Amino acid sequence: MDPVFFYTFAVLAVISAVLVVWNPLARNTVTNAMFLVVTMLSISGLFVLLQAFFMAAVQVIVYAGAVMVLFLFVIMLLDIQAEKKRRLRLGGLISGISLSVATVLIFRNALFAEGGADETTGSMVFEGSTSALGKQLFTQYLLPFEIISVLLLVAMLGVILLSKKELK
Amino acid sequence: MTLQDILIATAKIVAFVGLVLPMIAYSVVAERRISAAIQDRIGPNRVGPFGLLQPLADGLKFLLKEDFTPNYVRKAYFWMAPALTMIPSFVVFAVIPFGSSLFGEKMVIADLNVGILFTFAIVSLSVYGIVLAGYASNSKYPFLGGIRSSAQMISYEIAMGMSVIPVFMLTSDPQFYATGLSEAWTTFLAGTADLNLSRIIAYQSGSLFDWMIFKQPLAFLIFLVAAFAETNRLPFDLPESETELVAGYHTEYSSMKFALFFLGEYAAMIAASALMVVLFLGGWTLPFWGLDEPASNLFTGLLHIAIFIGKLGIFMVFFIWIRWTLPRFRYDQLMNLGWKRFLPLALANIIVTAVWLWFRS
Amino acid sequence: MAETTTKDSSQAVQPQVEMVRIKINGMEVEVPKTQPDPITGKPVPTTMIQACAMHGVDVPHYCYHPKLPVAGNCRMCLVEFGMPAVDRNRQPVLNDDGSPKINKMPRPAIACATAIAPNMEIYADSDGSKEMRKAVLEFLLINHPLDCPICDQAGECKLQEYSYEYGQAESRFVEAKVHKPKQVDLGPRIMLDDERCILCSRCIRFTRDIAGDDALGFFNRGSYNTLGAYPGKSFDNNYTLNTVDICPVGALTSKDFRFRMRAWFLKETDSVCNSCGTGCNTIVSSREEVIYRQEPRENDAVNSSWMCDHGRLNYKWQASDTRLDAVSARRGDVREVIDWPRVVDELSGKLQSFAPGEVAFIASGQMTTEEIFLFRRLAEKFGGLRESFPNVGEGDHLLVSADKDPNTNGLFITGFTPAGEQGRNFQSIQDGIRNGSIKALFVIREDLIARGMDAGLLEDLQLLVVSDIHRTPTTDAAHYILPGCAHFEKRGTFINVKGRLQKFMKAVEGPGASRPEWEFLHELVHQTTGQNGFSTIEGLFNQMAGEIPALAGVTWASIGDTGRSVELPGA
Amino acid sequence: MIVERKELSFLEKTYLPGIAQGIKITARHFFDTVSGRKKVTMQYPEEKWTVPEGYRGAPYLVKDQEGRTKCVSCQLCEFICPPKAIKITPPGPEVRDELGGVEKGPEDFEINMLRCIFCGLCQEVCPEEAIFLMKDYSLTGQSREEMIYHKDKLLELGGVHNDTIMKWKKKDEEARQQASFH
Amino acid sequence: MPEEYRLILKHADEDGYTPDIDCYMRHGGYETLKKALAIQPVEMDGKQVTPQEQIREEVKKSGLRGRGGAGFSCGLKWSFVDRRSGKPIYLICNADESEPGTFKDRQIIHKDPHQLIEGMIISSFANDVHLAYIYIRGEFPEGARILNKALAEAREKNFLGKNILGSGFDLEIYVHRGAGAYICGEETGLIESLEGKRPYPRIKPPYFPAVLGLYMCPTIVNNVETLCHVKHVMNLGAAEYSKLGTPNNTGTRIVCISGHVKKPGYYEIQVGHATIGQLINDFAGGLHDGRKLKAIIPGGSSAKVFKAGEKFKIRKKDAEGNDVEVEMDLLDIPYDFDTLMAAGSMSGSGAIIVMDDSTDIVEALGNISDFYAHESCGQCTPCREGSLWMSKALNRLNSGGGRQQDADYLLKIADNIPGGRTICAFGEACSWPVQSFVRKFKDEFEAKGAAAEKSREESAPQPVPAK
Amino acid sequence: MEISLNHYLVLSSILFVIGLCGVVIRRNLLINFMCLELMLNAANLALVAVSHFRNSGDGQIMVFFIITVAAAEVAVGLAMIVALYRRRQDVYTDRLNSLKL
Amino acid sequence: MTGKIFNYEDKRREGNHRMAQMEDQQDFVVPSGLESEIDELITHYPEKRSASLMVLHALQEKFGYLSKQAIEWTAAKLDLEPVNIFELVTFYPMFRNYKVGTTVIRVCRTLSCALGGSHKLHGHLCSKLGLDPGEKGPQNTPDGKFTIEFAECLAACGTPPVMMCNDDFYDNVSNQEADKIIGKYRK
Repeated sequence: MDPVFFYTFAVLAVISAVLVVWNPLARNTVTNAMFLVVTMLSISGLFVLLQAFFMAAVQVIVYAGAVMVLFLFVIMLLDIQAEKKRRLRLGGLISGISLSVATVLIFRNALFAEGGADETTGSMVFEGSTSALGKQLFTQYLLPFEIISVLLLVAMLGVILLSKKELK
Repeated sequence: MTLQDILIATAKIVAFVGLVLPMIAYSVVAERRISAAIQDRIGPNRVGPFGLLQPLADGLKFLLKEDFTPNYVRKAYFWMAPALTMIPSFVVFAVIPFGSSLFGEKMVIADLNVGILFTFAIVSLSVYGIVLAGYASNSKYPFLGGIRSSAQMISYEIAMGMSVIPVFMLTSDPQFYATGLSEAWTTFLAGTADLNLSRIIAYQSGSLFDWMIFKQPLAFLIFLVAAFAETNRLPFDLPESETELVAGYHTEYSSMKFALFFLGEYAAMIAASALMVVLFLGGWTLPFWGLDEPASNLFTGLLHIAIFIGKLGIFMVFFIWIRWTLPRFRYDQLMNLGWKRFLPLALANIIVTAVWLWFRS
Repeated sequence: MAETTTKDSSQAVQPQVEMVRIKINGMEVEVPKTQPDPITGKPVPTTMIQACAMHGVDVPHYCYHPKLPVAGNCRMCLVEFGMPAVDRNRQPVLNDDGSPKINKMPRPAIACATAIAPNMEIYADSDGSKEMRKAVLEFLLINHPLDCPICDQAGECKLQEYSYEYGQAESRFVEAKVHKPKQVDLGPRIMLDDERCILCSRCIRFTRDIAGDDALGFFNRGSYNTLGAYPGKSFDNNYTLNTVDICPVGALTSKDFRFRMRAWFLKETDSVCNSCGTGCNTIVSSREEVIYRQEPRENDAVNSSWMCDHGRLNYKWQASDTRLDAVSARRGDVREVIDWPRVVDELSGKLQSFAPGEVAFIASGQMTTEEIFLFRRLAEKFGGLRESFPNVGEGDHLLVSADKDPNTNGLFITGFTPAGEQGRNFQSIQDGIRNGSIKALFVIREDLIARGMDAGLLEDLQLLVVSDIHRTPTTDAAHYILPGCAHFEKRGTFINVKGRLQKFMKAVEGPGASRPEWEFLHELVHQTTGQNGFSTIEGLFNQMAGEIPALAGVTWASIGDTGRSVELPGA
Repeated sequence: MIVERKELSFLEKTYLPGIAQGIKITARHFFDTVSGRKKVTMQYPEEKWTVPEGYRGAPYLVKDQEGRTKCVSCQLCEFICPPKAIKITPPGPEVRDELGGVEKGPEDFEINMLRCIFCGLCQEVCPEEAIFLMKDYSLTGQSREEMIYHKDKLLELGGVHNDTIMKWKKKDEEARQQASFH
Repeated sequence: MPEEYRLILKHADEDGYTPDIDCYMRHGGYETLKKALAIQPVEMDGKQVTPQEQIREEVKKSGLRGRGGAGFSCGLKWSFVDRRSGKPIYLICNADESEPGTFKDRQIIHKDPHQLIEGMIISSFANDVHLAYIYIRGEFPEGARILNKALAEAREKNFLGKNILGSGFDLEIYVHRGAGAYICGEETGLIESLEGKRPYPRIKPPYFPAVLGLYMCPTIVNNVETLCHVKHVMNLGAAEYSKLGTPNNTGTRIVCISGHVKKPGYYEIQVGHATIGQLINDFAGGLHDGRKLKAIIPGGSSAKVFKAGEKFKIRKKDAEGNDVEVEMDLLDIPYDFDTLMAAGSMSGSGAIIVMDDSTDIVEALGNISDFYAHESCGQCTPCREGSLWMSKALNRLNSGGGRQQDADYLLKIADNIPGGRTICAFGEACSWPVQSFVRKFKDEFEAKGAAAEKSREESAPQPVPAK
Repeated sequence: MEISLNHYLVLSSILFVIGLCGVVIRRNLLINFMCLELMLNAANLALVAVSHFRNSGDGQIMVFFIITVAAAEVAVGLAMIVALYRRRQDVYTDRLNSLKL
Repeated sequence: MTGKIFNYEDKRREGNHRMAQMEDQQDFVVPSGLESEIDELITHYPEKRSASLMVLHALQEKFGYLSKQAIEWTAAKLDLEPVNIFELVTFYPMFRNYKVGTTVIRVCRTLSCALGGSHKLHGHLCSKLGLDPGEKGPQNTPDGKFTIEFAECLAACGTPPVMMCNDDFYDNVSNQEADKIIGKYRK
């Protein structure tokens, strides 16, 4: 079953990712966001395939359920109209393509180099058990966890400050 | 996964949907009758004995009404939105244990280890239906409804999630598993992990005061209120408030599409009630007559399902009752309540529980 | 105010006036040192209130009126002000930074009568000024009956407006009010309520200094002062209703408008009076397609702020029973009501069946310039005789012109009838009908029988097309009746006796099937000549302006609200 | 007017007692109805509903103690009326004696009861206190025309309003004390 | 005790002195005129100084101040006259003596009319006036007759008419009678009245009489007493005249004392040489027996009232010319222009009204207020409405309808009228008494209001005045 | 065919490149931002896959942190976009070309 | 001095409200002597209008009051509108557009005289003539011989109370003296 699901999710993810970036049918930012949701959900599905149930759930809750809703909220709040058809910037296009090619080259080296990551079977020892994850998080990674929490606090303060009517 | 698994799962799904759909239908009737009684009226009593066939008539009406799509709506989203509203409510049921076991099968469609996370993941998706309905209608009231609901849902999801953490902190208590469980339960729970919902029921079996509602009353309260907010029920029905937004996000909908919203809302209510039953009211157990053990025969199995439905009914009635009792919140009050009251309270609850557990160990 | 006068010609003639720098509410501005006197036109020092008005600062006032001599009695426009300080040797005292030192004057001044001086500072919005306004308003209101619900002025009453803006909410007055006569019948058109009168004397000054009929006065003394006319003498000149306009409160009311409609319901439309060649600018107030009143609109180049009573009340015919409201064709003895497309079809066909010169065209000075222009085109196409009649009556020294048609110059300027040739072709047309050389007649807004044509002569015609707005003996004889629109019911332009081109707007809908003349004339021209015209009044006007040398360069938009002067042929 | 709000106690701030009280009330109604203790129907029209204080029924015109129409045709109600249900025909310029010292009264006063939304703005805006929302709620008629109430009908339904202002009387007396003009 | 110094009224009360011209000429009348007409042009600083300019200079130097009410320098007033416009200049003698408490002009006109006429002729000569009017109150029909007769006599003797005394100077003087309007005492109101219109005072600016007066021509308006003084200035010479009185308050003036004194009447004193106390107690014989002083109005009813026993801190120049502050009792205040001004009131038309302790001060103010409400011309808003309002409020207070807050109520009304908010000084005239009476006798006003409130309460249910 | 780690890594890099292209090419700030999220997700996918195949929890923990950071970033970023929009009524990068906003 | 010295029941102003009631004087004829006198008066002024007060004085002296005809005659004489003259007549309290008795008694009511007892004098005169002492406006005796009214200051404040009978002035009027004066005019 796995390959079927993998390819289904992978194709779905790639297609909708492309549609996020460039959608020939609709020039509507909401559509872009909705396809990003589909990508997120596909990735979540892939997480399930990878036995990372907790991550899958968090992926859905945080990305699909919160982040993207926030995006939608902002899009609707700012009343962003459908984009006009605009000519692509030549410079942007060139730099985009060259950057992509460069990245692909870099990755190619990493992926297909000798002794690359070609494991096929992960053992089931670390089977994504939530409690195991939690233990590791709160012991080995406690410091980063706390730092992250501070980061969240800072972000929260920043957002409150930013969204005040008058920046003085 | 074997074919048999699939067949069993399908059977469960069919059975469950067969159970839930009439429940939805009759909760609508119940809502109408109860509201009528509260307002000194009679309510629908013409179709069938005591108006019991009313849902049939309603359904027929929905099916036969003209499905009107206004001009200038964003068609794709307009069609998608009702479905997106209904689907998550139904999907949540997948992880809810609505009975102990029948014929040796656990009465839960998918006995996930991350059951509660699953429900939250799904619930968090249910906002899309409403937001997209608001966006797709291309009309100001639905739009406002959509905006309101997205903010409201994100806000209360957090409080809701936080409120159940202490519950799981308690159920994950190693001491409990070391001593407290009977053999029947141990076998029943075999292969499940911490966040599995059946474990919660197991934890609550025993005496009445093992129920989470008594152990975590604050968590229950927050969860209850958040459930009201998540299902857009009064007093938190700001996305659809008739008086200001003319029914909000589904203003422009009619016929079956409207019915889907309706179904979605009631399904969500039932799902929320079911969750509360599982999390706080001991699920399908009762603390006497040995009903707090997984069923060993068909009769108890069925009885457990009946108990579950009974408990669920209490919450449904409560949902309905509250609707006709409390006035609608103002938007800022709603946000204040979510962010400034419930979130700190839930956090405090976590800390208190943690401290208590730490002292006990 | 003064700056609303037309910018184009009148400004250029005036000699350059010295500018004075003053400060109004702390804002430094430049104002001309002198202003023309409203009555004599001689330059007199600019007053504070004029300076403030030029820079958009509204100083509340009751007795002051820009077109009347200054009385200075209401004390509403009292303002605090400052003057540059001078030392013993009359030399200006300077601040440390070299600017002149300004001393705030201990006593306020009335802005309407105090001339500006260099470096003066006017504190029109200071607390002190506002306090004085409040006090004056209180004094004005203590004996005011406060019967706004009854008063016709409510909604456009200065006392209400300023009370709202500057007054206090509560009355301290606990004594009995002074009661004065109410519902005093001053004259045939004016009703006076003395209790409402705030004794600003605007009306007295207007009748004395502008209308030249010293009919109004104050009687008694002190708080018992009462406005009135001499007992037994009626206040009845041709300009009485202007006193109603300038009355800041509801003391003087127009009997015509009294208790007929509240001001706030009325829709105001810019229009032009059609009663004589002066072409006073007016505001037509209507509600739900009913005209309730006509008031003058300020235009210094034409009528200042005034208007004669006759012209003002000359709107009732618009809603009269004799208005034509159906297109009809006479077939034998039967009159058949038909619709516009059909009548245009039939007419263009019939007109084209005549040989050149067999159709005569009679226009009127009541038509708009655009209509005359189109009518001339039609006439040129059929090469027939053209005629219009002079309409002469009595004029006066102020506004009433002897020419009773609003657009005689339109006839001249479009070349429909050359200047001085009105009425000359009438005899030839009659002769032509008699001897059969004229077989058809197209008449607009003219009653030929009243002009002396024999009714039997009209019977001889093969085709008589009459467009009018009222039923007349001529329309009765017509083969085709085309109901036209009054100028209240359409847009267009008039050119007054002094050659001022002015446009008017549509206030109400015409009755029934009536239609602006230019619309069906345009269709007729289109069908008979094949020329394409414009189907909007703007386009039509601009096209006409392109063809008539006197209007060269004028566009509909550039006419403006107050019109513009055009060169008259032969002038 | 400033209403002093009393400080809530902690318990009150949780709103739980309030909610419980609300539930109690609705529960009482529920059980009363379900148990049949309370009759749900009323034998209308024999039996009539007692209209509560402050009920906003149909607007009618009132007269003062001397039988004069209080309305002076200021048309503010016509202006404010949200559904444009009021239409007043002003009296025109003629001085009328039949008004009894009132300078101006309506020639006709129409309220289209089919349009009226019983909002009470006309009553609130009336400077003469001449129009009041009465307690009538069952307005019936067989045609649309019948539901347009005219001046006479409105005055008859409104009756005499016993206020203490007596504006016209006071005006008369004051004027008579100082001098007579009539 | 200072003596009376009679200059104007020198012969007035003499036995056998009659108002006819012969009697006047016997007492040296018209000599000054002859002297003035005979003045020759002189050369000064290389400029030709005409006789007219010399007279004007003389009047200016004498420091003569107007005796009508404002105390404005007469010479200065004359210097403002627009002499370049080419329009005729008019002189008007303001004999519209209406300020309650004042009765000096009546004496002058009745007893010595030629003195006025001579003063007018000199003033007219000095100002190139060829047409002058005496605006006399309508209530003085006798005075008008006397003046007309005197004018006829003067005309006969060629003191008036064409080519007066061969000097080539033409002058005609006419009597114009008013008809009972206080406001005609205001110079622009007087001018309007003389033009045959309602005497509405004119707005100043732009209508200053010295520039745009009678018939829009330059006009001089002077009080009767002032014009009489002109004669004496010319008679005595400026230097001699200015020795009378005190510096800056030169000459003599007629003080009219009325009210609760034993010998009310007019007394001519050198300005500033007698104190108020001396005037009341010594000249007027003091108060009636057993009565105590309560209040004094020092300059006609429009002046601010003084309360008995008031003390004032007054800045004045001492002998070395330094500013010093002196504390003075009310009765020690010298009766001149400046000190009274410094004490917060004014000498006005020179009329002292004395009120003893039998006076109900509220009723007295009611009386004054009634007067002003009746006399307000009604042209400009604050005075027209305010004067009647105050009068109505006081009438209500006096007839038992008062309220305790009426004192403040009155003050609030009165404070909104003066201070340049009205066209003429009548606004001040009607509000000053109210302001000063209420401020200084507030307790009496409040007591009256409170008593009325109390009695109303007791006799309830009488309606309280509607609020 | 078995799905190997490489499959996931290839998929992840494809998604990453798509996201990168989007950031570079698109000029709508919101879309740029979404593409950033896409890139983060691609990275997450790689990490989870590695974690799965290498049999350790570290990758998932990393993902957990990334998700947290991403959430914070989105909140701040969107707030900034909203603030920017309030000032400029615009979300297009090429038009936001003055340093002083 | 006892009791109230002022009387505030002021209805004096009622006279002011008689503006619309103009006396008609059908037999109004200006004698030629008076007319020439008036013509002479007019020459005193550069502008005719100025003479209006003097003309009105002259007419009132002759007729006792100013009727409608008098006002219109004056206006015509001075080339004015009647309203201009009527404005003056209603402004000046000395002009009367209503009929009065042959003797008009005017008692000063202003402060000095009020302090000196003018209200007492007025009351005495009224009761003597059978009129209402509380009334302050003009009152005519039924026989038409006397009119009594209050006036504002007569400028003889030093000798209160004062009064005028027609053009004659009396000061320091005691009650006895008042009786004598009335007697004198009754003849």
